[in-house]
Amino acid sequence: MTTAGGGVRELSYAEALREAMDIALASDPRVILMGEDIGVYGGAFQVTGDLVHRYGEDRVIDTPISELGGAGVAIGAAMTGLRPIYEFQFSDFATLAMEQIVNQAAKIRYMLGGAVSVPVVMRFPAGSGTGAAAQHSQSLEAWFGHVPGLKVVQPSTPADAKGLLLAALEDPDPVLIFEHKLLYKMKGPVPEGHYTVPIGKAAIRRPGRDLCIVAGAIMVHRALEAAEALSAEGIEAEVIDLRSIRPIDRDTILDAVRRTGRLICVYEGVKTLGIGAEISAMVAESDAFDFLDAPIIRLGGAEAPIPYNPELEKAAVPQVPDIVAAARALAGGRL
Amino acid sequence: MTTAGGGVRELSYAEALREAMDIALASDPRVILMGEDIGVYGGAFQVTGDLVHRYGEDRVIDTPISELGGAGVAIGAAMTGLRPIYEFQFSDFATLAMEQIVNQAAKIRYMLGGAVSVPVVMRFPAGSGTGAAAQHSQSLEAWFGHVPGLKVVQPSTPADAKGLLLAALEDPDPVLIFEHKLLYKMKGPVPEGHYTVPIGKAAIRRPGRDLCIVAGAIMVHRALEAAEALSAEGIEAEVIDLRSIRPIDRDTILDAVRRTGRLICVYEGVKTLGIGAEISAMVAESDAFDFLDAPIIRLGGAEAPIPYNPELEKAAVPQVPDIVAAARALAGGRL
Amino acid sequence: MPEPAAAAEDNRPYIIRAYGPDALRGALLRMFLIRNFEEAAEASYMRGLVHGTMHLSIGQEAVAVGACLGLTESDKITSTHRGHGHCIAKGADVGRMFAEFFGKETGYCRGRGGSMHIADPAKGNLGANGIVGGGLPIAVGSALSAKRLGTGAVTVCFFGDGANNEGAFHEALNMAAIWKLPVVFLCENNRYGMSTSTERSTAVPRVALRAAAYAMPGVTVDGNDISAVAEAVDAATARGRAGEGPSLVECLTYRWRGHSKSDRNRYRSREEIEAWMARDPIPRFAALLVAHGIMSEDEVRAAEAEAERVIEAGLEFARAGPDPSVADLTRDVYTTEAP
Amino acid sequence: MPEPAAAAEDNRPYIIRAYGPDALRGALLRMFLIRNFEEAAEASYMRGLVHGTMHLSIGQEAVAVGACLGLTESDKITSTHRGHGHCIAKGADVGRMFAEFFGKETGYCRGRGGSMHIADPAKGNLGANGIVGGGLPIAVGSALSAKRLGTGAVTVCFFGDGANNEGAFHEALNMAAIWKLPVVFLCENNRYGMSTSTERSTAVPRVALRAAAYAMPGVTVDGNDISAVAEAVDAATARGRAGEGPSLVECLTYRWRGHSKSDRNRYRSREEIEAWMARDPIPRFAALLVAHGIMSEDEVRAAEAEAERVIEAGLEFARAGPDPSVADLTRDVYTTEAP
Ligand SMILES: Cc1ncc(C[n+]2csc(CCOP(=O)(O)OP(=O)(O)O)c2C)c(N)n1
Ligand SMILES: Cc1ncc(C[n+]2csc(CCOP(=O)(O)OP(=O)(O)O)c2C)c(N)n1
Ligand SMILES: [Mg+2]
Ligand SMILES: [Mg+2]
Repeated sequence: MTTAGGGVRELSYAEALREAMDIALASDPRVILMGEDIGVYGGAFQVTGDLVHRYGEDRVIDTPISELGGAGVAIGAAMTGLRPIYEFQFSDFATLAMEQIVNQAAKIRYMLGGAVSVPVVMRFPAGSGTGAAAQHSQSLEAWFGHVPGLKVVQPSTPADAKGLLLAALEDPDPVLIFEHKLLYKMKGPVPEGHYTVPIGKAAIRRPGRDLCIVAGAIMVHRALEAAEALSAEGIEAEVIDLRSIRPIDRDTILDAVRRTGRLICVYEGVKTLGIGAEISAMVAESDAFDFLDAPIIRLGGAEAPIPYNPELEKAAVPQVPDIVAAARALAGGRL
Repeated sequence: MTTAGGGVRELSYAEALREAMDIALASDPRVILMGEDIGVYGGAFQVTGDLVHRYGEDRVIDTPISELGGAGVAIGAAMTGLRPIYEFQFSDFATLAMEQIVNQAAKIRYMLGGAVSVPVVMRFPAGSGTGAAAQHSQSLEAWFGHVPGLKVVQPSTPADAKGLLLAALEDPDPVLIFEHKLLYKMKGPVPEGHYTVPIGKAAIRRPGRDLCIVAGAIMVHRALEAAEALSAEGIEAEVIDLRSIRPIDRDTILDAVRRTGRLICVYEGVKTLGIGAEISAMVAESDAFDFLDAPIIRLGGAEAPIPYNPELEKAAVPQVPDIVAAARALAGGRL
Repeated sequence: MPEPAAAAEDNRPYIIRAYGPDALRGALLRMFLIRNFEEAAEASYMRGLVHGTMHLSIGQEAVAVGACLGLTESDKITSTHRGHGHCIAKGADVGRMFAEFFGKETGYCRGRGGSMHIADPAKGNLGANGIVGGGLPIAVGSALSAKRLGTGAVTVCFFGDGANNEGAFHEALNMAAIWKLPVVFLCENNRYGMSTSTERSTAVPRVALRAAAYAMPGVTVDGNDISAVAEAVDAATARGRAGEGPSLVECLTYRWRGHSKSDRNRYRSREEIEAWMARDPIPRFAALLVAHGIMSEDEVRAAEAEAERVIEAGLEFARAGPDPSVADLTRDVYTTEAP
Repeated sequence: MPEPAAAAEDNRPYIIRAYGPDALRGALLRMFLIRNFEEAAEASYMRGLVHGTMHLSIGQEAVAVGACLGLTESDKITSTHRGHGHCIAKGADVGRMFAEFFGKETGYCRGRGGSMHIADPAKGNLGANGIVGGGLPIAVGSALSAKRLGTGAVTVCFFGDGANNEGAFHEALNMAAIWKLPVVFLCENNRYGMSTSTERSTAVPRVALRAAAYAMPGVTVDGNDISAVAEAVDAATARGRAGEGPSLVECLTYRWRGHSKSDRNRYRSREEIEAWMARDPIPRFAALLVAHGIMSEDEVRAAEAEAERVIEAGLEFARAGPDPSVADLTRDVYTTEAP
């Protein structure tokens, strides 16, 4: 983390993101924000907030409801000198813009032999837990992790949200930020001023000797809560915050597996072909394989669309007791 | 495989698909074909061929170049009594229709509590090897494998192509068929008449005791070729043709791993978060884990868009020598 | 379906000429039902009985009821995120709707869908949609089925002014036009897509002007005048049934409430909202019925009371329903895995 | 950029009035270059030197050259799968283009892109596109940059008649219109999207009619008449530079060859093809130049010969170039990993 500022305040995750955009808008005239209702409405999750009043409608641009076109405009602008930050109102609507994100943004630099870069930043409010049902609750980040040319991050704290967004803006290539809707109001310490959190580096949020839990976004907090409960039982779980999905921090994860011999991947996306599949496979094909004392457990989202009913909705993604139970089962053989 | 016909002929993969559609059009008035240039042009890969002349433009419908709308029309038609088969001209263009495929087709039944099914079939010419570069050569099937509500198959032989397409038509839910472009002209024995190949069942194409190679589509053929070469060296590789990506045939794969103790996953999609990630993770979390004598190897596509230059293009996806080398390294410890 | 047109010299409003007293009384009752339903849904939301968000159609009742008035049960509609009114207008049971909002097994979607996915396929409502514009191609597919299967059914596709800027709008209207399908694209233009006004989002002053890009008829009517809505939609459905293809009908209306429950109305003025509230479509239709001797003032009041009773009974039904079992989490993802 | 308009009584064709002799001679040379380039590319393809597929623009030269004639190097274009002509018209070096087709490290895309991704950002060509309609929003983004950064540049967005049914078309034109961006949507209407005629795919008889849906000017011109193309595009770019917003210019033209190398032309008649070949835009422009005394017949022949020489030299350059190294397979996926 490169820090330039002075003190540290408590900010919410949404405020931290807004502060990053504020710093960028103030310091770089090439930066613009684009998205649906990000102006006077302040964004569906109030992330852009009052920025339109400070920087004007020419720089905080309300787009029509045109996700494919909107993303494409941001990409075209990024190719020609601007630094757009495009907000999808919900990450689910990225389904409308996959063409521009995957065929254009991710590939243009390569297809053109390096002649052009596409420094676009896209923000995706993701995840379930708000009762918004199947079309407004998806966790689709795994799709983008499968696409060379993209970088994909998933901050779990306000400080990382700000630092990763500022890092994304400095990155010459397309960076996608998956923000979990349930985190927007979560508060945490955030350094003042400009700083970046490196894309591609995981963070060990809690050291532990018995097993290692790799999680991202909201699941980091559930894993930490589970680790507390497990600690009371004498099981010491290490918790790794993935932070970056593409590139993924192979070294930190493999090192933890070598140290603990047991791995649980916790993620909200659908279990099959979700982030945990990659983490597990990456470990299983590495030399860390030889250190594994037990199968690798994946706790992912259910094999179903996110249901509306709150009890079903909760059951559809990993919760703290699921993590505790899995860890107990996994550690069972050893302790 | 349920067979109703009599003899067996040699047909190409494209002909076998066409024969399946022919049988369906002839026997079920609800069946229609939709897609770009599938009428008098016969389809970009000549799969629909002359069907328009036999069934007319009302049933073999050339759509405008409107993938999102076209897929959505097929979905709406499937909800209201028709049995549409929608052809994407290249699977890459599915990026334009992810909204309808993923938010609508896959979820409508669930979101409506089971009140409506969506019996749509979609066909996707996929894969590289034709010099068509980054926007016409992708293997995106892993994305769809991540989506509950969809079924996803990937035939590797003409007989399977026909039988899986007919099975897809009988299925009350959306089925996506990923067809490899390099296979269209490949010939093989195809039973006459109507039969189905069950969705969700892998096929052991070659038994072997030393290691097991799980592959799909064109990679099955490369794996078989590699297995021949390995056999000459005394390494007996089992080759499993995945056939179905969602649902995946857990039993067949785990059984092979238990028998052989060594696994290689070969797939054309980008390695990270591709099909092999799921297969590897599925094994690593199962009881078959205890039978593993070596790390699980994944041979997937390069972490790059598919390049145009033919040598680079070849290097971007697994080839026979890559499989042979991986198998040798893997078996090395044991033989 | 509307009755045969009356003699030309009859200059009573269209709806009075075209529909009999029972149908007209039913239409008013449905408007009351929608209004009361939305108010009860809002109150339930405030009391924490409804999860998530919801989009209320208070003020827009004449569009939903006017558009569905001439439809039969075999006709289809596709609806939107703001779909409660459409669902009721197409004949849904409000008890099962509330049950859905309460996440109950007795709800239309067995608690899986909620407000944004409310549907009633048995009555021809193919479903609300959480994706703006998501229903547009689906409606065209439904019309394609009707044409191929020869059912004679027409599909009415509701969509908002905001949806008119989605690519799906363009692709759907074009395909419906080239294939001359029986579909009516019904734009509920309530001036805003969330916070963004049509002036700021849409290059033309009227959505109906875009019909020209598909060589289909496009009309703009007062969406708070149920007669005007019914007249335009009936003409469009007749055209569709006659094999002449799709139409675009734009209904100018207004939503009284915020976009969803989290809206702070920062993009419009109190005066604007009040001016539109003064143009309430329900008393306007009631007055028309009274003026033409279809109902008395007392009968109007009785209809309103009847609507209240139905809503109360619906709420009771909904509250009494069982919750889904968590064991059924993955049921109905696939047809074949259903019990 | 075109020269200041001449006196009103001058009734010579627009292009003669607006451009000086050097520019006009250059335009003819570029048309020859495109024609010869395409023929050489086709021959190379037949000889197996080009991998994959390719889409030739023979017959459409007047559109590419006419549209780019008034542009400066800081103006941008977005191109299509049928993009060789656009690339040459915007000033590309044919040697580097051939090198790209041959998959060489010396190609415009270092052999990674091929025909469908040919680009020349240094000259303002943001790239061909393998996705029909893919360049439309990108062009709008380019115009947004120009407006915000105050470069005064205009972006010409080439797209085909087939692309006009993509949702991206609708979204892009609408955004360009509401934000009054300096972009010219240039439709090359060659009557077919692959095998599908505009009559069968597009609900309106002329793509330019769709401009009305975005309240922007839309004109249809003879795309085989370079003067008509230049006149329409120059008016549209002037409008864009003046801050008045986008325009739609539709150029009616025809591709002589099949859609791609695998086309069997089953959807159109020999007669139709021949009728259009008789309307060859190149001799037509040459005749115009001769008639107005800009060039002699000999000079025209010399230009053609010059084009052939340039093409020959280009082929030679291309053949001599080195192949990329397989070790560089993942180079340039990311900027920061580049050596
Ligand atoms: C594809 C998509 N984009 C954005 C949204 C978020 N959203 C929900 S409703 C809405 C406004 C829709 O406006 P309009 O179509 O006019 O309908 P109204 O809400 O006015 O009834 C928006 C932006 C969405 N649900 N789907
Ligand atoms: C999104 C997408 N759909 C389909 C295709 C396949 N395709 C390539 S070119 C083409 C026809 C395009 O027609 P038009 O826009 O008129 O351009 P033309 O080829 O006539 O120059 C088609 C269908 C594609 N490349 N991209
Ligand atoms: Mg609206
Ligand atoms: Mg064309």
